[in-house]
Amino acid sequence: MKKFVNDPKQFVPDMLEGLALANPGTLTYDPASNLIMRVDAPVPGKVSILQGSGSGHEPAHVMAVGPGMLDGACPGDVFAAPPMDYVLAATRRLATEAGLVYIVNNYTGDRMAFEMAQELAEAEGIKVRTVIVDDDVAVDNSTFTVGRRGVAGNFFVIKAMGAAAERGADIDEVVRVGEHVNSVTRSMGMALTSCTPPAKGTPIFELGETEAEMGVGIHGEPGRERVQVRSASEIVDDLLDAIVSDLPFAAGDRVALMVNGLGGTPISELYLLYGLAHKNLVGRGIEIARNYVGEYCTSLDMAGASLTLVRLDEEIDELFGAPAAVPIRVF
Amino acid sequence: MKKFVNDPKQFVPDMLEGLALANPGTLTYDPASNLIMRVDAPVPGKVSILQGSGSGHEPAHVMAVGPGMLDGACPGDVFAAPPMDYVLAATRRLATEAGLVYIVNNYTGDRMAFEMAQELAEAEGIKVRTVIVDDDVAVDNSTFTVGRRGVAGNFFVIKAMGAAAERGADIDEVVRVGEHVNSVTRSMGMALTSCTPPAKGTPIFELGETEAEMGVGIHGEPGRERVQVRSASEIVDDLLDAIVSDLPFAAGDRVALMVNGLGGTPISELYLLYGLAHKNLVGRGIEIARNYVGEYCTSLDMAGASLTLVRLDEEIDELFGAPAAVPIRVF
Amino acid sequence: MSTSKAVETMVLAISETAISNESYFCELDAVAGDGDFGFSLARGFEVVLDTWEQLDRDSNAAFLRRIATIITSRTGGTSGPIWGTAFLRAAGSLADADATSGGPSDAAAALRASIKGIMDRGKATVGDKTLLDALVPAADALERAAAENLPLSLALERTAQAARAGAEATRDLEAKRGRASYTGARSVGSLDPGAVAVALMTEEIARRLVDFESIASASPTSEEPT
Amino acid sequence: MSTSKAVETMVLAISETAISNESYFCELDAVAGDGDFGFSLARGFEVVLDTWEQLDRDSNAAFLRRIATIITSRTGGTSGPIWGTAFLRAAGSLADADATSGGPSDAAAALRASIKGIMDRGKATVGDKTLLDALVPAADALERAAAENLPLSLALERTAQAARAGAEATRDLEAKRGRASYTGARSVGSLDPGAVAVALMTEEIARRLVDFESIASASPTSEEPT
Ligand SMILES: Nc1ncnc2c1ncn2[C@@H]1O[C@H](COP(=O)(O)OP(=O)(O)O)[C@@H](O)[C@H]1O
Ligand SMILES: Nc1ncnc2c1ncn2[C@@H]1O[C@H](COP(=O)(O)OP(=O)(O)O)[C@@H](O)[C@H]1O
Ligand SMILES: [Mg+2]
Ligand SMILES: [Mg+2]
Ligand SMILES: [Mg+2]
Ligand SMILES: [Mg+2]
Repeated sequence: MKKFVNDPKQFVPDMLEGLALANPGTLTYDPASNLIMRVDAPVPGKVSILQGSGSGHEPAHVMAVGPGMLDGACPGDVFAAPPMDYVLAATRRLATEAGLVYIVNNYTGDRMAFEMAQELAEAEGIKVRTVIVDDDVAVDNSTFTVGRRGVAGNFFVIKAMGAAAERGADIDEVVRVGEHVNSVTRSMGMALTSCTPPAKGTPIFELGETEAEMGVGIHGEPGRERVQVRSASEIVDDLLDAIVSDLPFAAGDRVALMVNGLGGTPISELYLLYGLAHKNLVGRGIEIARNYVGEYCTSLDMAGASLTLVRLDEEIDELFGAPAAVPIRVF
Repeated sequence: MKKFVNDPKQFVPDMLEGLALANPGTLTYDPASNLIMRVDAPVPGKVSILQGSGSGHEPAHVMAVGPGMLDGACPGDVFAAPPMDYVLAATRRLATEAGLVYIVNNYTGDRMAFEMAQELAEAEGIKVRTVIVDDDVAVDNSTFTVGRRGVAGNFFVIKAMGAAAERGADIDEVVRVGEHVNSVTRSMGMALTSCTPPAKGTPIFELGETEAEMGVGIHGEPGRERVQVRSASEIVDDLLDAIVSDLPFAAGDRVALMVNGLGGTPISELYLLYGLAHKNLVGRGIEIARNYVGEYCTSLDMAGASLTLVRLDEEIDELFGAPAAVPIRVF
Repeated sequence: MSTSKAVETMVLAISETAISNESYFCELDAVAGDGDFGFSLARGFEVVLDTWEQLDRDSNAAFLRRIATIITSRTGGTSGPIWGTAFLRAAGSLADADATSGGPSDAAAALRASIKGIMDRGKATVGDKTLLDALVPAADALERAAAENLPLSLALERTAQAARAGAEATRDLEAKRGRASYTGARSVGSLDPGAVAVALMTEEIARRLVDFESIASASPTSEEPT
Repeated sequence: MSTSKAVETMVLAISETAISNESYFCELDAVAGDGDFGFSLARGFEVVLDTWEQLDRDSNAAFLRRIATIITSRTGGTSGPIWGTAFLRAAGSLADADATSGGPSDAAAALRASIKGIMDRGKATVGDKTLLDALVPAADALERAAAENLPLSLALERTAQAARAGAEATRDLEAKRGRASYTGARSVGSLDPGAVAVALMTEEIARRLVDFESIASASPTSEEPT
């Protein structure tokens, strides 16, 4: 295994400690429940927003904590939903009288941990609501009973809910905004390589020198099909065909387009993909009003990328444009 | 080769086109000389700043173009200094009556291209000056006649010069600032894997499953020594020993600390490294007044990282804090 | 009242099986899942072992409730809630049961309660390629053995055999729950890691309890098992 | 005045050698450098070939000046300035020379001028493990052949042999210039890619000009060379 790591079991706490040390003025870290939170949270009167998820998707979600975004994130170990206790402890710490909303990617483990915590928190009189994110078109919603996965589109749900909460929306409104954004967000990813969890030490799956996995999950779960490596244009076309036809997106739509790197793909390639996706969508008569190129939701060191489209309306566009700040910054 | 690419020979133009399409309001792209420039460049009365370098180091330097940073960047192909003609064309396009400064990383090819262009531009009456960046302590300055390499510390030279130019400093002052920052900036990197240029299609060098290259160059040039993979703590300690003893940095110094990813290392590992470096420096009595964690100067898809320290004084600290904007952004 | 040696031995067998198979379980999960099953399980059960001496031993039910709390607090992923719930429901069942009997029927009732908890929590059913595909046949076998009045050791042997058979049979199933379900038909041909864990654990329990007569026993009938 | 067939043949030999060895030259550069030498060279010389019909043919000097411009505009890295300067200085030398002679001594003078240009530009000297380590012995051999009044074909053969020997000898040198110098002693044992390119090009030139009597020749003395 080629990784920067000391004790693989301590990978997540060590990473979180570094994150906290790098952001002393803006983040607070509670090692007992892997909790990274805004230094000023809970903000009195504001609906708080908490995300859990497994680790290994950084910057999602511990690096999406900040004003106009999450109030806190309490990740589990790499690719494992947080233990229920972490969620409950974070809930107690972050809840305000306005309430607390969980943003949960649609995976069995995450849903169960957050459901259990919600039950217990509500029993303590805390007002809790949950928004489920399930933007991944790679997994057919009807065939598989667990439903679609939540992937990089999560960022947009956080952004809109964070903006709404920041400007004082009540808990129903924050939940409505989140569900609305999720309902118009679609993603699909593909992998050129597998990824290696620090504790496992070997790749999660094997891809041959000329193979790629279309529709890969963000935990290294196999995707729709294994294909031969193809040109960047063909990859972009395949991903967009699946995404556009799913909602469906149509000529005249204004969209946000995200090109998300999965961790091992350099930004140069992401911009190359952006150019191709941009031209593909313009060719369909779809207008790209906002774009996002970089790493938003990764799978450790996986080489690969996902595309996400959000259909914009005036409300969403305005929320996406609202000010926000996170630890990920250049300066 | 596992990469997002169409025609490998067109990798750089395709990437630049994507970058331009993603930033229509802020960047202009001239394909004839691989030139990415501020949409408002040349800014009348302001000293312009141009960087060349090979491609493959993104976000350096095409994604470091913007207000308070570079006015333009005209990279060559992957790992190849730009042809002299690109530099000359960019010079003509960007120069103002206040003059133009080249920031050149200290490599033979880059220096020659910029020297030739400067000669020709000066013959045309354009005021040109050059600042050489050579922050890499891995290569001993005295033993090798070509001198030290310029690596990730480049970002800080750009930042300070960009800030000075933006506030109206004249060309002598902009050059002085750049040389001053370079003189107090030291870096060293190490690789866990090689990198694969799109046109070459195979890794530049081979590293065994348990090997790492200390002091690696940003073009995949071999480094100081090949070692067995070690813990993150040992790696950080080795890099900081070399960096701190070089300037040297001393107890009581205030510094900027950069943990730079080389392209294939996830941000989680970079924050883990940050935590270790932070604690190491605090242990030496060095105060980390500013920190930078992410990808600033990469080697394509290389897994690895570099550390950079800048000794801050009031002037540098203030320039680092000045507002600036580049295409690399979250929102 | 206090814990019985038999219940402690069972928990020890489960914990040690989880820890000694950490890599194996990760490998199994990597085939169609995300490769963390062994890691998640081991993180919880290693706390069980680390705090073994300090665990609440007022009763078997209190003891199992404490195990459930440790799993819930330390184990992430799907396994945390699933296994936490299983131990919690087993505790409830034993608290209700006539603690003086402790024969196969009490064990069967506890297992059945765990299964119901897992189903409530995870919405999976038999045939979905989860640990239920080992647990349910195991509970069936244990109940049959209780009905036949078999001694505990033999009952546990039957249970382990049924769990193993159930685990092996997951190879032919298409996953309908959990991360493996995303691969659809491609999940056919691989073993479900949760079911394999159950098989290994019940086998280990059968081995270690071979000399016990009742799960309420304070000690084995003959020598200490090796 | 116009270009000579001989000079066009030489440029063609150099260009085609650069292009057909693109991967090989990259591999050589990857050993101690950054693996782009073949790519950089090929990108310039492919423009030479693509625009071959339209090139300025007023004189050998004008022709070579045009080649220099193409290299400077299309080739990046160290090679752009180095090879661009080399063609530019050769052009200058031929412009000065008595264009009617065109014997080995004119060729030697042009090569010497190129070498001086490369040294001015890159500050390297013989023994630094660069293409100079093939070029300088080649120029020496060519000058000796000119002094001995050898025919062009034989002179070029000697030149190629000297270049090859020089290139092979770079294996024992430690790089003092260029990216390979960063590796210090570790660069010993590998061939310098620039020197190998010079060897292959001079060999190809010798092969193709075997029937020419002068570099000013409009056509080979006998048949068209194959
Ligand atoms: N809905 C469910 N109900 C019961 N068990 C489940 C369910 N989903 C998955 N499992 C079991 O959990 C195991 C995987 O556990 P784990 O790796 O912790 O989950 P994940 O990584 O998917 O969150 C599977 O092998 C299966 O036996
Ligand atoms: N200072 C120099 N002077 C002359 N030739 C040089 C010099 N440095 C390097 N070279 C030659 O250039 C070759 C490498 O070219 P190239 O790969 O384009 O350079 P780089 O990638 O280092 O910019 C070397 O093999 C060597 O022959
Ligand atoms: Mg998991
Ligand atoms: Mg190069
Ligand atoms: Mg799993
Ligand atoms: Mg090179």
